[in-house]
Amino acid sequence: MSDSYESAANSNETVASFGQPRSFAHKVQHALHVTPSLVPLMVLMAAILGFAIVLGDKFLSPFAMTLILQQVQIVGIVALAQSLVILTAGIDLSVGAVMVLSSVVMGQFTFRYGLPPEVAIICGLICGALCGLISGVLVAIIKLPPFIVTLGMWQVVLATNFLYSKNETIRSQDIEANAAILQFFGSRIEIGGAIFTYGVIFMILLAFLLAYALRYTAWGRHVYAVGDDPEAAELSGVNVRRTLISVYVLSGLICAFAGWTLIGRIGSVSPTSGQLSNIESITAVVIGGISLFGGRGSILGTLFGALIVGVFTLGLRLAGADPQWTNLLIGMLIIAAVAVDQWIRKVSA
Amino acid sequence: MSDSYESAANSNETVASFGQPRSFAHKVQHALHVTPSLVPLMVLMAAILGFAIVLGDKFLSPFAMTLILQQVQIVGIVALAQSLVILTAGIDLSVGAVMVLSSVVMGQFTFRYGLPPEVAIICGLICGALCGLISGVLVAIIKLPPFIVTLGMWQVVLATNFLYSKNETIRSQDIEANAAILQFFGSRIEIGGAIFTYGVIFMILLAFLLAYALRYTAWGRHVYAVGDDPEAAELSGVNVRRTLISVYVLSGLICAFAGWTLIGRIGSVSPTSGQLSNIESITAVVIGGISLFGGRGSILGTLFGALIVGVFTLGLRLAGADPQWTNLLIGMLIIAAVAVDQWIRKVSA
Amino acid sequence: MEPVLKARNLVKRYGRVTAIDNCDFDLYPGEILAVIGDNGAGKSSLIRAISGATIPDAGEVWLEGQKVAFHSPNAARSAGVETVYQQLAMSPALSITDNMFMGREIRRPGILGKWFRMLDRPAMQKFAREKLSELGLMTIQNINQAVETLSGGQRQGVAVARAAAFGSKVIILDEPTAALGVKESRKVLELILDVKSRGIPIILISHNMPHVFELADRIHIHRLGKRICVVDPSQISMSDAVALMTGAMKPDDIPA
Amino acid sequence: MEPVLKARNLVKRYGRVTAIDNCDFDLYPGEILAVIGDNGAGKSSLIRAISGATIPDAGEVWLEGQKVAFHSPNAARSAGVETVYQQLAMSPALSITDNMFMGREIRRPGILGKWFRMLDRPAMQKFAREKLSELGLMTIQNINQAVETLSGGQRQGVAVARAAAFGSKVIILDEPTAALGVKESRKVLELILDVKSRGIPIILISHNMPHVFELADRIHIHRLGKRICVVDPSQISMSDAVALMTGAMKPDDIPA
Amino acid sequence: DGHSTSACLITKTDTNPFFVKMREGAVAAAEANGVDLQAFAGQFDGDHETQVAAIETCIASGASGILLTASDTSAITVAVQQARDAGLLVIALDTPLSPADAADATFATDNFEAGRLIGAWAAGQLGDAAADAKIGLLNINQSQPTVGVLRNQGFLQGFGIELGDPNRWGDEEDPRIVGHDVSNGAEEGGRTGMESLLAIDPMINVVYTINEPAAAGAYEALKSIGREDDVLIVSVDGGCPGVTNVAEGVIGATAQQYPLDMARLGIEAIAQYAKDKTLPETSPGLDFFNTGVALVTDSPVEGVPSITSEEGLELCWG
Ligand SMILES: Nc1ncnc2c1ncn2[C@@H]1O[C@H](COP(=O)(O)OP(=O)(O)OP(=O)(O)O)[C@@H](O)[C@H]1O
Ligand SMILES: Nc1ncnc2c1ncn2[C@@H]1O[C@H](COP(=O)(O)OP(=O)(O)OP(=O)(O)O)[C@@H](O)[C@H]1O
Ligand SMILES: [Mg+2]
Ligand SMILES: [Mg+2]
Repeated sequence: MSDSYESAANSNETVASFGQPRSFAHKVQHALHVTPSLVPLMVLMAAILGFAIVLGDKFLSPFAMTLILQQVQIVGIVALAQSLVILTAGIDLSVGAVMVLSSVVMGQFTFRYGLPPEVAIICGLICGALCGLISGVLVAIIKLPPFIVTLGMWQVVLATNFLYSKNETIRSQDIEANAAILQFFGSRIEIGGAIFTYGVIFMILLAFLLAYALRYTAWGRHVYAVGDDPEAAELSGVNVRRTLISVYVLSGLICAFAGWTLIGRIGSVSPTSGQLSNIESITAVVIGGISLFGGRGSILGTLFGALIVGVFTLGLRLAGADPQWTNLLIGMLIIAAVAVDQWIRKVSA
Repeated sequence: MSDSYESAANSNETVASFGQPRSFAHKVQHALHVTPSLVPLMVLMAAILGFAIVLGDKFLSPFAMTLILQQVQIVGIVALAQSLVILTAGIDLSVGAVMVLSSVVMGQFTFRYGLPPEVAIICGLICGALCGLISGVLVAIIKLPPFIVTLGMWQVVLATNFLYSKNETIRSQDIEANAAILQFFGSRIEIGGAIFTYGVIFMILLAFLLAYALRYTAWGRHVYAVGDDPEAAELSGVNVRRTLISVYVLSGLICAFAGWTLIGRIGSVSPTSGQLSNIESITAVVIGGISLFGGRGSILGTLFGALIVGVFTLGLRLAGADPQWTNLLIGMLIIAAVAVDQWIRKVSA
Repeated sequence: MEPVLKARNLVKRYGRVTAIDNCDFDLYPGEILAVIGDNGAGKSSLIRAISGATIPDAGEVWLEGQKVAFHSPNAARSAGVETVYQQLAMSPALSITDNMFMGREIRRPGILGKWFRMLDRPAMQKFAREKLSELGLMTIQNINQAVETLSGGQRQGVAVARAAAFGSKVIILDEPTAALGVKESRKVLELILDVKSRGIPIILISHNMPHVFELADRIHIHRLGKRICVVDPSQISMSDAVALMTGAMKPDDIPA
Repeated sequence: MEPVLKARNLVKRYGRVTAIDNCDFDLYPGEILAVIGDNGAGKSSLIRAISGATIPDAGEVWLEGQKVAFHSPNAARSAGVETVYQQLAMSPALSITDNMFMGREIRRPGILGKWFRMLDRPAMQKFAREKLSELGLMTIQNINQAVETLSGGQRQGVAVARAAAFGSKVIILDEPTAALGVKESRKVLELILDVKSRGIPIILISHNMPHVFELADRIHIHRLGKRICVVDPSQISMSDAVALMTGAMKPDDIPA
Repeated sequence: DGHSTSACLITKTDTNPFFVKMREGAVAAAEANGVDLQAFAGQFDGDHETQVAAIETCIASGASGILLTASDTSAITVAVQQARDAGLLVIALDTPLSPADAADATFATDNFEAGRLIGAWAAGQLGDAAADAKIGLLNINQSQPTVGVLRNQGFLQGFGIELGDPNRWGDEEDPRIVGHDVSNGAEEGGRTGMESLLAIDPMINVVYTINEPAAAGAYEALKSIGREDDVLIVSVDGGCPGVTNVAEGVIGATAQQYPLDMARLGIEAIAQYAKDKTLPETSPGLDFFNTGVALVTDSPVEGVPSITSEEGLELCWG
């Protein structure tokens, strides 16, 4: 009997389609919706435009524009690492500490043990990746919450950093004379008044590289899947452990590169750097539109997020705001930027 | 036809039951599983025992034991506020800033405007609740992510605090002479060598009050439901907005009480207090076993979490560990405590 | 006769998808109205729009002749419209009792309830156990078990029991038997008839044609986001109903 | 004949609940084996244990005579055992194509694929579109649509299409038609027969007795965590099968 | 271990080299005087709550005395009083408490004087150009801890600028001030702060920095736009890298402090007190014992006493 009525179902094969063409505004909204990084990009543009109108040439000069890039390069690179972790629904509070420890390893291995700076740099990079590996194993295999793991790692790595470095700074002049390659990322290209350091270029290249990997490789899809729903990802054939560990190791490695870039930026190797990097990088990631619950957002958004903070910081300082007022306004702008973002998403949904 | 076989289903009504009695160990594990706060309690007991064996009387004295309570009281109260927010799958980075601003309002309203201290205290409490209300509205109605909202609020409130207080500390001697009620929570009861301040007692009472409310009132069940799955909660009849706003307002109010307690503890009103409260309170909450993803855990666990950190801090210091080594060890212990917790949960699941 | 629940020209768009496309809807007193349609036809969207779970872009809804606009499921619920959604709307970590009484908890009598707002757990548990027994969900071992430890079918049963227990004007069931076993399905069908005998009208969405034809007084056939016709199950064959809902037959072609 | 998939004495406990209680299981080459049982009988737990989604507390599993112990669904998958789980196992934010190829993506030929590990999106999309068309899931408008925007039935269809496309030794379907409409259910049933005709054995869990009796070569009846008997659908009535699975009849009482 | 006397050292942080060296000095002095030493520190500059907890812990551990560099000079006084009531000798190092007599004794640098010295030196160095100097100031952080305020305001007064409220920076009206920014006392913040100041006015020619790491960061920022040779950078601290930077012309002048002396004197005082309850003396005319501050520069200015970088290197601390 079941066949008698069910067979009726087969008699029609018309393709159902009840979408209809929408207005231009809707198309824009749809574009924003499918390309989430457009939203922070627009906020960034609006911010630049706003400050340009108020401050004029002082702000719109190639010098000031590229200065913003230089000021965000460290946070930008670290925020890229942070993005990867946050995409897997994790969070990495240890990024700043790992960055500093790696830079200290690069410096101390050169100056304390007399290793060739190239070797010391490789040791520093390994050190960063190793820190990431520890976090990754704790998160992926022992299944501890990432917040706690990296909170612990933050304390551990930072303390190690202070104990190992003996709180000693290696001076810029010494580095310049004996191990200039440590300052590699501080080298610069000038075009007109615009100044691009290698660090800035590295940040931008890295952002595009990661955007490519996340979008066009299987690994990238797995990162999103793990962040979206780890159980579903596991059931549908993703090696969740391996994906998570690779993300943390890569994040540690990127932080180590940030440490190298840091030496280029401040000239010296200082164990007290980067203490706010964790919160600043998370800010950039979230302003960039990546969900803290994982699995949603684009890594280019992070770059824009970091730049938004940089534009506001410099813009407000140029407008003569006192640092405390700057903080107050940045706080409000963080909320406002995300509110705008949310609003656009809602309209376009 | 459908009835012909389906009716067979009705012919048997035996109650299926294939659970079987388990061993004593399993019962313990089951108890741990259904009462999640037992796990941090056990970690706490183990820590106390460990230090007692190593340090002897120096640690096990009533003075040292109650000293731990005094040292964790501020973080403990703030962590209770934090717990509420985290149970709704949020996070509150602004707790420390709200606490300090409230205490500054209490102090400055008394000394700058000459209000009666009781009135100033009420103003301070309102100030805290108001900060919570702003966060709550932004989270519940504009639906912004709590991390970003409170990150912004943190900056805004902290900057307001510095601007409004003009970075001035109100001295303890002045408060004692003119507005002793501000130091109310610093009053103490001595029993033997044990010293209990009113602040400590307040912390403990508050913990039990909140535990009651979460477990035995409809509001408490709604808080859990919202944290578990806000959409499901909304569909099954919870007013998600109202619940969320009430949680943030209450959290702000508790932070304001923490601010009042802070005056009792340090004697003076200092705008630089509480800058680490956010991270310390989150640590306590997570060590206490509340899930950062919301909806799971018990608020008494938070109290134990705060005490675990307090015990380790004091114990390690008394054992003569250098501060950086202490940080390092606490970092490892954070991870270890959660690993143990996770392990017990796994075995008992 | 005046419909208990009436909707006109409802529209809901998701981006480029029009999930409800100028849809009309009528539910009459005391009847069981089945809604059938292909996957993705927009049946769930329709009942979400009616019950306040989503707010339609356009259109109007009347409950017992009064125009209503539910802005939350809770509003619909207090107006007596109880819904079991397709994605079940349970808080996994909470117990069965907590879930059943979510949003309408019973407080202790006297001071404890009034001043300390204490819940009356024993009363709630008793009620929950009774309702589950009525549905024959006796394999549930412990009424205080977290919902996440139940099997898919058991959860479905709890949701249906909740709706049946509290619905006063309209009960909406979106595929209530989809995950249920033979025995449990039967119990749900009996429960539906029981509710009907209490005079409460029911909207039943189901893909199970024998069930639909067994229970329904009228069948609302949904296709491409709108109601294409309403048929009487005693006047039409299952094959024709299926043909209508898949578009193989036009409503005009229904043999009189 | 040697079973393709064999399990002996499987045990799985969740706290105080014994979800699988010394269960045995056999699947023979080329057959459709239906598994039926009450809600909560432990059917899903059984196939989760077999397919690596949970690790049983005790017991052994053989695939084509080789002892296996899958520690992850991926391990089972690479051994050719493809499963559609009851809770669908999809990444909501990713597209249909991404979900179908999760864990076995196709890379571009040449340097792009080898060195830059670039995915071959066009090839994957083409394949996905074909498979969905075979299932008649044409209402899906865009193959790059996020899975979260699909209706429940559409998701089910995508999951089944994935399993059918990739399973090489055993395909396990846990209530594949539960959320499906009449038309889509029919498509799935046809697909199951199609897979069977390719010689791949199938395990089908379903509460829909007519479907079970139509398709199954043998029926494994599950009750209280264990297999109580295996019956031949041509030798037993639906009523008896239901009576067995609800415990109203003992296996010994089966009329010969 | 085994010593009868024990003492605590509580510093603002244990990451700033200044306090690290202070601790090393204290450890050495404790060794020499047969005292057990426990070291504590706040988590960041301004963190007085951790310091309160540290004082309580010291009382609990039965120490005879506490050496304290207070993060909040008035907020800490209640805890200090508690320690003194429990019979401990409390000595403020580096930073006097408010009121100063809240501690039993104070061995400190006069931070205002340190600032005044570098301010006067900068003004002298510029000569007539000081009248239209463009000054950028890199402070520690937005919470304005006292030491930062004293150095900043001392510098401005030394330079000849009229102060607003001497308890806070940022309220001066003088047009020569381009702006105040924060550096967190580290290279990274120094560079970012300097860049921001330069963006406001690229022709800044005098830069005050809270400490030498911030000065090194500021120098990098100047170097990146090629102005490192025409800007005067002044700083405070006198750590070895800082003094080396003075010798190499990175920093124009720095005011050197003597943390090792402070620590040594403090430990000796506690040892003495434990022995016979005698309290240490104060410097004549001051309510604390001044451990001294010296201006280190290789281009001395008339009327501002200074030592050379060579002499400075012999006295430097880290
Ligand atoms: N939140 C949403 N966002 C985008 N599209 C949606 C959303 N919810 C539903 N849709 C789309 O609206 C259409 C109707 O979906 P709906 O769930 O109402 O169908 P249904 O008739 O209930 O199907 P089923 O029988 O499978 O449950 C589908 O094409 C679906 O993809
Ligand atoms: N993760 C888990 N934790 C605790 N108990 C569980 C878990 N998974 C399943 N169970 C329990 O194991 C028993 C068997 O569940 P299972 O899902 O296997 O049943 P089923 O036969 O598939 O039922 P249905 O037909 O409703 O899908 C149920 O009593 C269920 O409550
Ligand atoms: Mg539906
Ligand atoms: Mg199942």
